[in-house]
Amino acid sequence: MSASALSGILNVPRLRADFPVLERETRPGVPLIYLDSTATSQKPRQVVEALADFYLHHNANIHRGIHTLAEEATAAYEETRARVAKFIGAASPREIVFVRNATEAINLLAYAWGRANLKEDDVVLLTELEHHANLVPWQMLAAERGIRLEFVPVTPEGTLDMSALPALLAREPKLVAVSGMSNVTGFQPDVAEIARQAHEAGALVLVDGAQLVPHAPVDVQALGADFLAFSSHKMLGPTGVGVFYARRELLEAMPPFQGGGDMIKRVTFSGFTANDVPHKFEAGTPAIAEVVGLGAALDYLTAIGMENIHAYEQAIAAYVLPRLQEVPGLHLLGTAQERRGAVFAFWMDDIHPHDIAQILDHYGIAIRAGHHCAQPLHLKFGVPATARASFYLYNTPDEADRLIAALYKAKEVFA
Amino acid sequence: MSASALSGILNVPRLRADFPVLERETRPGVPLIYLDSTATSQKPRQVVEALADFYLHHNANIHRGIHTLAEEATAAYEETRARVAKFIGAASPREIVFVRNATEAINLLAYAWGRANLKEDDVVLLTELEHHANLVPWQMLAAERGIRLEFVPVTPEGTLDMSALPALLAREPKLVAVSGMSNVTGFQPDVAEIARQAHEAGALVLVDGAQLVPHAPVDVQALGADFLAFSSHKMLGPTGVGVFYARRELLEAMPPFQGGGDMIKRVTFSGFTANDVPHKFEAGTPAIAEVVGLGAALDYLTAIGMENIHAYEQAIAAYVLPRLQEVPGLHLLGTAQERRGAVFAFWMDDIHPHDIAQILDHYGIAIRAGHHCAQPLHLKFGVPATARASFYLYNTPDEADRLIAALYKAKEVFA
Amino acid sequence: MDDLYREYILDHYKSPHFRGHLEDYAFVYEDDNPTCGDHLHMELQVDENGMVTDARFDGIGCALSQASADILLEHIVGKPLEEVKQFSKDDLLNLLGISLGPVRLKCALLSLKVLKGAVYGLKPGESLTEEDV
Amino acid sequence: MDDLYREYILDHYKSPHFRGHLEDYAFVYEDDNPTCGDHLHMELQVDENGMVTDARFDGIGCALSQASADILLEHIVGKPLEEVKQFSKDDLLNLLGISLGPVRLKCALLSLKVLKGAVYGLKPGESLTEEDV
Ligand SMILES: Cc1ncc(COP(=O)(O)O)c(C=O)c1O
Ligand SMILES: Cc1ncc(COP(=O)(O)O)c(C=O)c1O
Repeated sequence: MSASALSGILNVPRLRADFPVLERETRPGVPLIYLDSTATSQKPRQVVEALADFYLHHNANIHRGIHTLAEEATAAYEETRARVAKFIGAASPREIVFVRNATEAINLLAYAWGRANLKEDDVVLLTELEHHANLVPWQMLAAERGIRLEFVPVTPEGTLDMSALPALLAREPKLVAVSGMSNVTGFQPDVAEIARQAHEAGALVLVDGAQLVPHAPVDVQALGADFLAFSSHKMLGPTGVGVFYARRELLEAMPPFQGGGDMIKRVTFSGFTANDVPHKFEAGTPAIAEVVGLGAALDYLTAIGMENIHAYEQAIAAYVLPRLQEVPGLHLLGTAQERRGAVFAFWMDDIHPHDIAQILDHYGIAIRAGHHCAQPLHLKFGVPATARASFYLYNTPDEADRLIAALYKAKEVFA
Repeated sequence: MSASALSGILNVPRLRADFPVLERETRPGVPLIYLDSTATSQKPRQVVEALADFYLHHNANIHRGIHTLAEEATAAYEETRARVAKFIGAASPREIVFVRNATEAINLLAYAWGRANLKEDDVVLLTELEHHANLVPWQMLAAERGIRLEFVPVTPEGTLDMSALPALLAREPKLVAVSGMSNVTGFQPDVAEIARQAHEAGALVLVDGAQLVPHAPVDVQALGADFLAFSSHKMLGPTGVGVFYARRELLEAMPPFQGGGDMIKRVTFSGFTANDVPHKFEAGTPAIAEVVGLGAALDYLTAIGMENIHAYEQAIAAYVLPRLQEVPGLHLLGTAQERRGAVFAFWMDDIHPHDIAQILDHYGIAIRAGHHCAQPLHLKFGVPATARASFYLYNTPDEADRLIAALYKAKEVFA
Repeated sequence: MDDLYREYILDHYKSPHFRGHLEDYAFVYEDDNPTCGDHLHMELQVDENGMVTDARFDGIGCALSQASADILLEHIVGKPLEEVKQFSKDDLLNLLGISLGPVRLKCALLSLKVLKGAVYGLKPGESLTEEDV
Repeated sequence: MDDLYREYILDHYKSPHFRGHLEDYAFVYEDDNPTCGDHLHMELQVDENGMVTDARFDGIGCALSQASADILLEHIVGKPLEEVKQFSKDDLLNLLGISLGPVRLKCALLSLKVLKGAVYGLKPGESLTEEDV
């Protein structure tokens, strides 16, 4: 894949102009090269303007207000719910619950659905690729309820060993919870196929979409996801808001998670009746402005087209992968060429990931170092930490070249 | 209290200039009069600028990043934690947990502390003034665990019947959970005295500070609050962030609430070790920018002085109360003159609260109509709903006069 | 005054034509809006040809919820039951001739929820959502 | 190059003076930084007058964590144990002569956490927080 072929897919220079932070210098003369979008994406002007406009002109609490501002705020909030539903192909806005982040979405499922439906020795099937967000909530439930966790094994290439799936599904898991894309190896499991087999085995399917939804078109009905979790901040939107999707009948059957205002229909001193979905799961004042900001992010992504974003990232991944593999002493955690996003975790002989990150920062290059909230996966590969560079719609092949050059420089410093 | 005496306490015209929404017209020629700050406050420019500056220049995920942006973001987030600690007189920033809102803070307590410490027939003592946020989470625990809820009764004036407290404390509640200020009657219970008696009886004390912290100086140690909950959005800050305060040893003894990234120290496929406080309670990517925005709100409030804000609101309450009481056929839910904030819930003969709100909206006046998430309190007073006007630091006696005039107008329309 | 409170609505609120009860009815239903305490009860008479011959409502609530009940009943009396079943949210809003924000919509739609509950024979305690009407 | 990686730090990382083990020691302790896998082990010799006569560290980790261990031990050998106990976070940062963001601070302070753990006789598994040092 050549650099010039890439420019045919997205007009990156034009869209970069929407991201003021990309014009920043981290030190005088050193422009920022942001390769950490897997941790959190940057935000276009349009999102920040939507936030500011809401706060400065329409700010009010929602749902129970009759005055002009309250009606405007409620309409803006609920319209975004409808837009989210459309963005992921949900059957109804009522299937969309606003939470803090993908992590809370999964905790909501583990608390509300899990505690009502899982009992001792019930199996939840995860994969070895999972982020702590899709592991620790189930471990907490395992400690509390005695459920059992099983794992689809990861291959040496950082993909999933699909051949192990039938035997694991034969244990009749109640839930199969799988990441739509690994934030370490970049692998994008065939979720539709996993869901098909899982449903056949009688399991429900949770897709951790924290990395999938920002980077590829998603249709929950086509995927066969019964539940989906994702975060606004990884897809150009504000922090503080995420989405929990559940099929309507599942959502309606779930008991509430947090109690408080808005999630009730009636309250007396002796008890309460829960509200209709989705409000039943939104206790207290939600992240109103941030939801509105997420709406602006969806508009931005939709205008560019998720298909195009996906194609661009596939292309940039194909550009970066061989160049990284050429760096002597560099080892990738995740070498798949197919079904992968543009995220690359690696370690280098004789240079600790912290030192790689530090030296790259000297060149203005922002990457992450650590276990990326996937400590068990790192342990499996025998490394406590890796350096991770990740690319999004605003990154260029030129930035990839600078990354590679800086890695050679790091090798010199530590030689 | 005369209108001119009020202007000696705060320079309201000057600070109003910081709130662009207050210059808005709800219809051409009809300027906004925002009397709904109890639901959510308006935001000064400074807060919106802090948000925009963060998003456009420093945005990154926190805690594990080494690059410049990540270090800036982490520093900004953690500095705000320290500022919050100072703002409420906490002994250490480690006692401050960032959550979504006051509601989540109380749910966190009910889930993590409640489920570890409360068993069948244990008593939690609430008051009849409580917001659903400080009632429903305990009702959920009562349904699940068989704990018993008792209530300090409300008086006809909308205050608490303190004479009932000793007998209720004799039932040896494990927790006394009391609002620092009612969002309906405006009453500010003597929390320090309640805490003193509660501690003597061996109970811990939760203060629902959602209405107290925005409107009065708070020192958790002086108050004797073991736990405190409040929301950023009610105190000039962004939506999507709130604070759970707990005394350090209590916080350390609590099991985690939500599981995921950042709240762990170590994870393997078979289990996890929780992180140190407060990170143990902050799973996943928090509302980073919103926390930074809350920091700007604290700076704003501190510059004006919480003492001054409190004094101003006391004065405006004293200005409004008699004028409302003069309106024929208007009945206040909460008639206390002492220990009250500037919030007034009322009903009127022959005009439904929705209609009051609607007609006031015609005059640009934003008030709320409903049960204000205190349905049991309304039932006790025999009304399903009230209209509620609330004042904050940016409201003027002139706005109060317009409210009163519009109420007379409503009477005419419905005569 | 606000168009919401223009004479038309206020007239129906202050001097409703269909408030009260019938001696005899084919359909009856009631529901409420717990957040504001609005409550509405409806009775419908239907003849052997499936025509709505008379109707009454009773209840408490804001001007909008009560007036919209009166306006709605005025409109459907004399119409075939099948047509009443097809009557939509938009039809009601057209009838009221006003634009409503999300909260006031609930007030206006209570009448339609109760009407639909009646003609579809819902049992007490069963409830329709706004999406259903 | 970044001042963090200036020769001083890199020298101590690449050619440490105090890496290794002692035949005999009064104090020993080890701890780690689980988020990045840094690990540090320290041994201290103290004579009858309470003077630190020798010390060694061993471990794996980033340049900063390892260099700061070497620099720290170089500084405290020959000092009274009581002075070592008083040695603060700021003292260490002065010694390193660099300014650090919150994440790299953890790397730099691991050496001090292990040193303090040793001189205060912490048991394996007990751990100090950054606030304690
Ligand atoms: C007394 C009181 N407690 C709790 C809350 C809940 O606050 P939030 O909706 O921000 O969680 C409110 C807000 O209305 C309140 O007034
Ligand atoms: C695959 C995956 N799942 C879940 C999460 C958690 O996202 P958040 O921290 O926004 O809750 C992440 C974020 O790093 C992720 O990459």
